[in-house]
Amino acid sequence: MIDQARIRSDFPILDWEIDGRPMAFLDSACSSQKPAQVIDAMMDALRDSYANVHRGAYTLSQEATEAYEGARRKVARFLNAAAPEEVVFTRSTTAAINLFAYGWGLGNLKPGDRVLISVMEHHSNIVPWHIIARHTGAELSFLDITGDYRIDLEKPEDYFDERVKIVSLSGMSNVLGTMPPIGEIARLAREVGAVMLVDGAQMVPHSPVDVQEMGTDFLAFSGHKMLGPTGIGVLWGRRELLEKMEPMEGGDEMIREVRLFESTWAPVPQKFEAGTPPFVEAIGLGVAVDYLSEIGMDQILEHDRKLTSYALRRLEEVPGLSIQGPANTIDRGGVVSFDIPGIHAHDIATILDQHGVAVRAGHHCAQPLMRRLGLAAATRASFHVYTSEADIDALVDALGVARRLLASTEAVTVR
Amino acid sequence: MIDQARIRSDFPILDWEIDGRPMAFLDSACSSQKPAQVIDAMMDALRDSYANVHRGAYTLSQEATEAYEGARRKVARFLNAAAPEEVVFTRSTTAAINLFAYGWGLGNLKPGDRVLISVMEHHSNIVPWHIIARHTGAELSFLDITGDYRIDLEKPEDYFDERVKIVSLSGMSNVLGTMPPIGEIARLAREVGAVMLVDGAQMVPHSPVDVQEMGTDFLAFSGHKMLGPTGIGVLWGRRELLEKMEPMEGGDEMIREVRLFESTWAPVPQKFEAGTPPFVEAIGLGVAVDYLSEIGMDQILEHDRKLTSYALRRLEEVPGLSIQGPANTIDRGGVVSFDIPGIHAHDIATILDQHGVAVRAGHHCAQPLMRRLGLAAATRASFHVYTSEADIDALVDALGVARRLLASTEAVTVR
Amino acid sequence: MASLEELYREVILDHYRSPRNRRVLERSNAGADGSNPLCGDEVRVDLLIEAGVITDIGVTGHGCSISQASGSMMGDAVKAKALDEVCRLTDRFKGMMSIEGAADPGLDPERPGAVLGDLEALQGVRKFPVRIKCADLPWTTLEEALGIYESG
Amino acid sequence: MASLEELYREVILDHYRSPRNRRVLERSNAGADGSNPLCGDEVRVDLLIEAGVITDIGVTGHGCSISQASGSMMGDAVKAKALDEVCRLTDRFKGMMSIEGAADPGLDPERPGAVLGDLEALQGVRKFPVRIKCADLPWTTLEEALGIYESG
Ligand SMILES: Cc1ncc(COP(=O)(O)O)c(C=O)c1O
Ligand SMILES: Cc1ncc(COP(=O)(O)O)c(C=O)c1O
Repeated sequence: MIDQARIRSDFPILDWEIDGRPMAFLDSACSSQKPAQVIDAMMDALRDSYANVHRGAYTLSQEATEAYEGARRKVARFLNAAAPEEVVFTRSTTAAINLFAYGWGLGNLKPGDRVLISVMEHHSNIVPWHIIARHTGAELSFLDITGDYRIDLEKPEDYFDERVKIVSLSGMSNVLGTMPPIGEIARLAREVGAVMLVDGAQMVPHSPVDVQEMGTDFLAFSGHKMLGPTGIGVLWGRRELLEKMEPMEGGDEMIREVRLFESTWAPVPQKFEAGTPPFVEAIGLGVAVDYLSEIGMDQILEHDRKLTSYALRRLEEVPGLSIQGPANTIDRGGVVSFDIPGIHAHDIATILDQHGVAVRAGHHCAQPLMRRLGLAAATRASFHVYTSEADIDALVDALGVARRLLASTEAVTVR
Repeated sequence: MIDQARIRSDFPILDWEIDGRPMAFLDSACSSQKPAQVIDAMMDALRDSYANVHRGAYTLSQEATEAYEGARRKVARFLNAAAPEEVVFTRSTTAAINLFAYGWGLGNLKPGDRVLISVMEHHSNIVPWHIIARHTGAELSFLDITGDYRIDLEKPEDYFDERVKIVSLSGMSNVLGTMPPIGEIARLAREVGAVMLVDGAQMVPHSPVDVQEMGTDFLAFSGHKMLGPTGIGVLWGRRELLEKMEPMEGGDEMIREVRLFESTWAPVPQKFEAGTPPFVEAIGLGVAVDYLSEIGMDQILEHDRKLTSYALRRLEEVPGLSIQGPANTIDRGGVVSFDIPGIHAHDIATILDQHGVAVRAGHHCAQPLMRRLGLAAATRASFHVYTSEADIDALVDALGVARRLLASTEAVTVR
Repeated sequence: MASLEELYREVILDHYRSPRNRRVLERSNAGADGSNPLCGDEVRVDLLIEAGVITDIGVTGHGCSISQASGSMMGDAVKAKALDEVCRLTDRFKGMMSIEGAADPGLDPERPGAVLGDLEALQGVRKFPVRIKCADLPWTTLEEALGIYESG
Repeated sequence: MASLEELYREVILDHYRSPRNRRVLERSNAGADGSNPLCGDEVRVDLLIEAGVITDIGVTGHGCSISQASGSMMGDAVKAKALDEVCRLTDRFKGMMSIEGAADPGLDPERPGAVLGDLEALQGVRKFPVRIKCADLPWTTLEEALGIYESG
């Protein structure tokens, strides 16, 4: 059990009242709030000990470098990576997936090769592959979902063959909450000789991760969804693969030697970190990781599960409402998407907002999935460690208002 | 005249004492300190009104979006850009140059085409071109420097011909301080039909910029060198060229529509901003721009010039010391690199550090320039608006100690 | 903070529940598709233009109450109007929906002969900036249809 | 904060000003180049190895006082030593230079028969973490030269 009162006191924004009601922030899957510890650490880094990293021979710069590399070690420990050098700091999940797509895909993929993703991917794990496919002539293929919103692995041979060179899959869908069996998929990928990336944007903030056990070769995630700052993300990769991978960006820090007409690369991870890195943000992420670890990722997973279970139960009370995502909490994270026929998601979001309930409405950066589900838009409530059952109660109450205001018992008539 | 006492009070770190001596921070060209205003704005954005941008239909997210787009408008005004849409937020200068190199170069360059840069470029404006040259078969060519450390434009026809498709040049050298005649070079570029980028990493933080007057097509710079945060940079481009340019990274935010096998792009600037942007950092940069504008960029240029003049004069007093860079302050910014034969830059930096003087020593991310100058390493002192003459006095005093400790009157003997 | 009643006025809900002009035209000589990728709203506008007058209009698609109501009202407002009048109406509407438009006294719905009629009920949307695009969508699509018609 | 006297001990400055073994060998059968891209230090180590013993060594290049002094001392320390002894010496030196090495009591320079001799004067570098790489550079290059020799 987590000590939620104590946790909530680290997030002053949660005490805010909107029109006299306390805010129910239910959009953590989009971006989480940040505890005071993270904000304070960044502020200290900017105010009291600021200097660039990896550059100066003076004390301040040395200390900044130590703090930056310390954050790398923290993230490595958080993931149980074999070494800190396996942690590459990027701007975000999106930047990490693009780095992998360019660094691994641009040089290795040939016409006829396949990149296997799924229909439930976030745009950030689809569009980079469109770009790389256009550059290389490789093709995309898609794992489908089942009727109960799981990845369809009934006939793996339909998807996995030696044409597949890269498998890139979300560890947790940001719409459905589905957490696919990564270990099994990694095994299938390995059998056909494909390299695998997990888009951990939703998974890493919400469940324990052990990259040495998971089976994947690469893992991408963002700081801002896991109580950390914006502007920072991570690409973890197995060292021997990172060493083979090409850099995407050129610039300082990532070089060993620069001559007029050619340059050689620094060892990993610097090879992938061109220019001044977002090191204040990395320091903030390090503190977020400390914060999460102190609570315990297993506790957070359990907390999410309880809330999801409560939300599924309470939402059932709303007439007409249907859930997009597994109906139970097995291999399912804390995002709950739903649809009320006759009331558009955008109207729901506006009405909820007026009642201090922040949710997201739209296609959730997953247009192919929405098309697959036959929906133009859905509403999504998502949680993190500070979310309480009271937040979900506020959601259900406000949905009642939305129904009274907008749901018409008469069918829509055409004049 | 700037009110330096007031300005310095916004930078609490400058009051710090190291071993009883006030710190003289002379590494602003590497990364500047940040005023309390910038830090406070970021903390507010993280603590009191945090939500992701361009996504939510709720008030908090709407406000965050407004703050992010407000920062874009501020930067556009600061540059006198024709429209805010010409401002693309990136991670850094390095990321901005890579975006241009990939976005413009990858699709347009062919074998035999040339990218013209100069021997005084920072690695971040060399290495991206090595990578793009390898991908496209294009070649690099280099503007040389003269004996007085200026760009050699004696015979422009030696460099500019119709093979040149891209000109990419630093607006101010981070080693020499040299500010090349951008207008003239832009005219030469235009005459041969080349597209031009200015690496403004050093120029934009230190002098007034009017992109509509400058003549260049693109301009790259970083927040962290202009009193702003890490993790944020800008690529400004003429709208019609940005509209023709390809995106580098794929992901959410930069799309109009995503289908299984193809996607279409959002209008500029979103087309180039895949995924959750570093929006808290952009807000911080917006405040830095306000801060700089309030002082006045012409005032800052003048302040730098006075300090540079003072530094050149005081450094002359150090026996044996030679300056790398123009001997006067005409078209020259506030970075002063020097060399004392017989004392290695790294030793100088350590000794200075012990006296509370922070300078940079090494190749300054410009190995080709150092090779051109016949130097293995140099020491660099660099300024910003908070730098005072007392800082330069501290530098000269500490150099005296270094000489007493390390300079041997006997030539180095070989036993 | 704005109140929901300002946004969801009765006349808007009425148009939303019972949209006018919601049909595909059998005979049409202009048309365009519009969409708001952020929220997934989609709209199709078909026009029949005869002798410089919009003689018939069909507005189909799907979306939130605001975009649907706006499309429904737009159909009523532009039908049987000459193209130059439609153009003025569009400008007037967009002006009303822009944040700055707030000061336009000609938009008082109580004012006799208010030119926008029912449409003025959409003024409340201005207080919900994320929703302005929803109200604008049918109009932007109408403009595009007219643009194509005129240039073709 | 550490004091400069700990870093720039007299023996170090002496080696820096008058480097030993600073020559290109006429006869050599092993060698390697090393560099520290951060500060531009470069070093070249040439070896003559006969019957498992380093019978001659040349250390050239350029760099800061620490890397130069470290290279000069290293030449003195490994000359006429058997390869396995050189290997132990290298480990000992690197151990001394690592932050954790601080506790090794065998490194007391006052201690009779301290194995590292002059080299122990470099202990002060440990308090200046950015400079540790400078001290290590000649040794890393020596290790590389021996690695190439043994694998070739
Ligand atoms: C599953 C998934 N992948 C990728 C992303 C992109 O993350 P970011 O915007 O931080 O790059 C998100 C976040 O929206 C996500 O939910
Ligand atoms: C001239 C110049 N260009 C580019 C850069 C790279 O800037 P950043 O490290 O912020 O990407 C620098 C900064 O060191 C610079 O001085």
